Amino acid sequence: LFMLAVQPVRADLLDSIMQAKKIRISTDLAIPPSGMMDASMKATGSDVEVAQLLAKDWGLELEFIQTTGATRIPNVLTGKADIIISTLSVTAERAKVIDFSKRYATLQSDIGCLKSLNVKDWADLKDKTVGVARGTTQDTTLSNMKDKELKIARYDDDATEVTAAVSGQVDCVGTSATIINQIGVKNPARTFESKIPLATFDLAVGLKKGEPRLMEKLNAWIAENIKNGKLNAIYKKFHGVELPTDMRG
Amino acid sequence: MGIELDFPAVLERWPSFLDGAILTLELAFFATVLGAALGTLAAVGRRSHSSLIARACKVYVEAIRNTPLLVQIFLVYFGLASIGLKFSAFTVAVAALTINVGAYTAEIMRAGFDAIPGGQLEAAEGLALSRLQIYWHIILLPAVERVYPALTSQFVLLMLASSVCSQISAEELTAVANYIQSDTYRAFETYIIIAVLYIFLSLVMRAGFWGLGFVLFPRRRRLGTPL
Amino acid sequence: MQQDIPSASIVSLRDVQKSFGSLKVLDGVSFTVERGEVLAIIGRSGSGKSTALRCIDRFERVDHGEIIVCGHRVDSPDVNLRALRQDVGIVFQSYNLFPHLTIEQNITLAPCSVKRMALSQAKDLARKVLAQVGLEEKLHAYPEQLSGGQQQRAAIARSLAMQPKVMLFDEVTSALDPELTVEVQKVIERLAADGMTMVMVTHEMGFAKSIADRIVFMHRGKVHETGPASILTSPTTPELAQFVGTADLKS
Amino acid sequence: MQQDIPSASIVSLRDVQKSFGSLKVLDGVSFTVERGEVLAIIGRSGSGKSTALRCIDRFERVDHGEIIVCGHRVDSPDVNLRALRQDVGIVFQSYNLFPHLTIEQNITLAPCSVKRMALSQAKDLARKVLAQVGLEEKLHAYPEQLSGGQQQRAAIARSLAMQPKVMLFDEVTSALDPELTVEVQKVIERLAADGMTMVMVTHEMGFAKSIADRIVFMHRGKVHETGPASILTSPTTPELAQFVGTADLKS
Amino acid sequence: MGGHLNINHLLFLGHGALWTIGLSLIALGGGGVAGFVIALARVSSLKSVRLLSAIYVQLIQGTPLLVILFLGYFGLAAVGFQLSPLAAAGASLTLYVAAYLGEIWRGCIESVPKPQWEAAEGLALSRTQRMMKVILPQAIRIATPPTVGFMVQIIKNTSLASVVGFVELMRSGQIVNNSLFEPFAIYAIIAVVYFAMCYPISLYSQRLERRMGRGKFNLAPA
Ligand SMILES: Nc1ncnc2c1ncn2[C@@H]1O[C@H](COP(=O)(O)OP(=O)(O)OP(=O)(O)O)[C@@H](O)[C@H]1O
Ligand SMILES: Nc1ncnc2c1ncn2[C@@H]1O[C@H](COP(=O)(O)OP(=O)(O)OP(=O)(O)O)[C@@H](O)[C@H]1O
Ligand SMILES: [Mg+2]
Ligand SMILES: [Mg+2]
Repeated sequence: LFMLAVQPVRADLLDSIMQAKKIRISTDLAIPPSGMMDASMKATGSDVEVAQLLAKDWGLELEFIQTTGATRIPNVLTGKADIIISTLSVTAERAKVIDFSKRYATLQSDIGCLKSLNVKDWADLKDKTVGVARGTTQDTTLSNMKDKELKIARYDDDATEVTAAVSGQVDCVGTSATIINQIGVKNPARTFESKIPLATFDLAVGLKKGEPRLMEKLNAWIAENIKNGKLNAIYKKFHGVELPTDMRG
Repeated sequence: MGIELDFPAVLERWPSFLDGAILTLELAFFATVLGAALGTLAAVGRRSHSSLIARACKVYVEAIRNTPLLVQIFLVYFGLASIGLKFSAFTVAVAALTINVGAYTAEIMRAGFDAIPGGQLEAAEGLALSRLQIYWHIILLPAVERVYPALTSQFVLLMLASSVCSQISAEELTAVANYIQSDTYRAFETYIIIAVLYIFLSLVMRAGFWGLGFVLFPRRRRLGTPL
Repeated sequence: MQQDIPSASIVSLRDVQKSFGSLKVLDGVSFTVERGEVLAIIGRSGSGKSTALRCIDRFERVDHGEIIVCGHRVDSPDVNLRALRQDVGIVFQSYNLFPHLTIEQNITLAPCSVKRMALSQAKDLARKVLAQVGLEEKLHAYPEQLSGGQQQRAAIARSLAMQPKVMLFDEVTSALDPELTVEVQKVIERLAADGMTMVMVTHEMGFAKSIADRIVFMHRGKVHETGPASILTSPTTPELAQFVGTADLKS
Repeated sequence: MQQDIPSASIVSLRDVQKSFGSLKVLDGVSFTVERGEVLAIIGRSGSGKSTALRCIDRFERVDHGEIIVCGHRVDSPDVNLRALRQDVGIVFQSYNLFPHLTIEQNITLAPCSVKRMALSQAKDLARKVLAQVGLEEKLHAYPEQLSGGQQQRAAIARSLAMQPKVMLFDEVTSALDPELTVEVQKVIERLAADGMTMVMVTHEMGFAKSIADRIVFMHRGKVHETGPASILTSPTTPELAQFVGTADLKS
Repeated sequence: MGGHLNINHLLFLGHGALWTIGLSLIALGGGGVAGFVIALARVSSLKSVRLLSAIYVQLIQGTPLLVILFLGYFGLAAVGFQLSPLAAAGASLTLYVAAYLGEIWRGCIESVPKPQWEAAEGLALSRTQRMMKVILPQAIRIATPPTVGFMVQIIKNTSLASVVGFVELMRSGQIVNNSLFEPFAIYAIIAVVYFAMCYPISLYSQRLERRMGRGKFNLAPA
């Protein structure tokens, strides 16, 4: 095995955050409705509010490290950000590289298609093209369904995928229900609806491996805000649906 | 603890990298062939006696050369779909790359045309060659020979630039890399690997163009003038 | 587009006028060239020699006057240019061989493309005309591999391959050094001996004297004096006398 | 790096050989130039004249043989090039003035940079050498504002400003028309009269005859005949006879 | 999300455009200096220096800028150099631009006619003197049009700096689009803004080229 270890030499991350009185959170602000800009170009979205809540509870100043899908992880690995709150779904493969906190939300994904399209089950999707955001867990899940004979069109992010659906490049998408509904809002002539449930993923806060104290504090904070219902409220505000019952506080 | 690079974890996906590299080469190949043709036409068009054609060609060249490829790709991809034309991502990618490299080719070819001495044209006219024959034998072929190095560099740049086609769901090398790195979260390994692959691809392309030039330009070969 | 004009001359200019912008370069030029004749045009730099020659092959359009070449009305707007140029061969000071083609390809290009001659036949022809100018062994060389004199001879061979009825030469030796000049002059002398009709602009008085049947001396866009080669030794106008004087002085 | 070699000659070549690839351009060339002597090298194009001259100033390295110039062992790999070139001035056919500098700057550049001369002193020097070539009034002109002959004279002045012990000229007039040629020749004649040691490659037989103390006739990379200027009128080898003959024929 | 294009969006785009200009200037400044060194190295009399610089140019020209930026920002951080996004983007763009400008300028230096080099040599000027006083002043004139032309490429390529977190023009367009989903309108605006930045430069470079084409040195005698 070819391994290259690069110097650690850093104080405990939690201490340095508290000392700086500032937390740097890696968030992609171009993936609505988790991270986006409102009409006055202020950051908003469910992940943004979660991050804001966390900073407030811990009494820290908040700095968003703007990132793209591809650079969310390198940002924390190289210490340019402290944690990631940016629709990270938990998989075993990814857990080899970074640590995940307990889940703070879940993501229900469906296959959504043009309303007029007659799709009831997987068989109807044969030879249809499904748009997904590249490398997301939806993408991985669909890619592994080799027997289903789907065609997958991968876009760099959800927004491009939605744009493709709005403009008519694809008639089916694999993404969250919120986004599926959004397509019809942008173009009433092309209203999409959820047709087949895909999977439910856990979303968690990502951090560098080997920071047990920070992890502990994060998990405690998540447990508390699940119990008091704040995380559920944020989720509902942006996604229009509630979290699973055991997470509603 | 620091960062550990684990190349085998990423390299085990070599079939995907290979597919991506092949698609990148295919994109580059088709866009090069079609773009060379389009660019040559545009360069000829700029010398047209009809000022309408000449101006249209100029607008095309300037509009493309002064805007980023990514914007052009989005406009073609979403624009075509908005008016109800649906093509595969590959088709759209080739079309957008062709339009892009065509403009650069046109500009390079124009310089080649301009460098043909006037005396050559008069000599050809004096031999009773037709306009078309003059264009082919006396203008086009020598111009291509003259600007061949610039053209080949442009086509290698095109291959590198084709990485933005990942944005419209073409599964070329960068798309594959993005998929693998978000699946494994091993970004460094992935990016280092595709850097090496791109360097390799550009060397392959240069070698290919060198060989092509060797066949196409017997004079260079005979006189040992480097391409 | 051979036209029915009763004229024994192969080339005839009548009152030809031509201006570039406000500069009158040809101001009523008239002369004729008969079959088999060698005409030398001499004159100071800027007197309009090249322009007159270029008008004959329609590289310039005249403003006024009549030019008939091998029966083609060259002054008419609808002269068939390609037919004209099959009858006229022209060679310039700068040889203008096509650099990307071998000498053989340079020569066969026009016969194959214009006359639709078979390649094998054109290659035979190439060998023949190259022999005429003494360059058989350079068939497969590229122009840049040849000396200036050789390039100029190859350019002459290229023109000959179209079997023109008249050849025009514009200072074909003036870019060459003395030895090479002699080389090319010999080739032209041989063509003259073979009966080719020729019009040549030249600065070499000795050569003009030895080869030309007739001399046209141009001065300020006009034919100032014309006559047999002997006018060079006994000029009748002071301008020609002066011109011949300085030309001698140079050499 | 003046070395202790017992030789009165300023330039001496002994059995110099030089090839470009498989082409042997110099095939055992020997000659010497004494102080104050003017040597003219003549010969056909390609006979190796320029190459011989360029070897003297070490623009080409010889394959074999010995070259000593003002005491510098030019053939040795570790000759001090800059010292050599301070002793030798060279002027080419293409004048090679620096187009971005005025004539004055062209001339003062080397004395200031190489000899660390004060600018004011260098400017005086520039005026002096320009006077030598009759160009005082062009001090502040740019090269492109000068005629060919003037440019060539300025190039000579630029070399003179380094106060060389020997001057090399390579066909310095062959790009000029007759009038300008005379201009430049006069400048060189004056230098000769002032006792400058000179080696010149030239095509102008008349000039060589009138100015050279000794003639070297090169043929196929060898010194074929050498002697005083009179050998031009009574050559002993048939090659020189033929060369002089054709050279006469041209003019 | 949703809504219509409003003044805030346009301000946001304008802010992105400013970053595009800033990054371009940094890239040009850094790349210019480094490119100059590369150009000199490419014509060095030392074979090893020539070889090393040639390898450098080949490597950079064979790698997409996106990858260079990524490795420059995160790669350097991974081995212990924490650079701000600005410094990292500046460094990466500098490396990239240097390779291309170095190559362009090498061509210009070599296109100064050989006799000029020899004339300078014949005057006993040292190598540095020849370069600084004779060759470079002439090469600079030859180099101006292609250098100005290359600036257009720099401007367009700064769009890739989004990978290190820069919200420049292209990225700000994506962000706006991702909340509005009006791709055609927004990318058309982006195209126009890029065109407005690049076209004047292209035009200027073409004019310079034409002026040079007419040849010579249009120097008014001082
Ligand atoms: N295309 C042109 N446009 C403008 N002026 C021209 C053009 N061609 C020639 N002239 C001018 O016409 C005049 C005559 O030119 P021409 O070339 O016929 O002279 P020439 O007798 O051949 O001289 P030379 O012996 O120098 O070749 C010159 O003053 C020249 O500058
Ligand atoms: N750098 C070079 N590389 C290869 N061949 C060369 C080079 N320089 C000169 N030659 C060849 O060497 C031969 C002699 O050249 P040289 O320039 O010395 O001749 P010359 O006597 O000066 O001729 P001319 O009178 O034409 O100037 C020629 O055949 C020439 O082609
Ligand atoms: Mg003329
Ligand atoms: Mg020579």
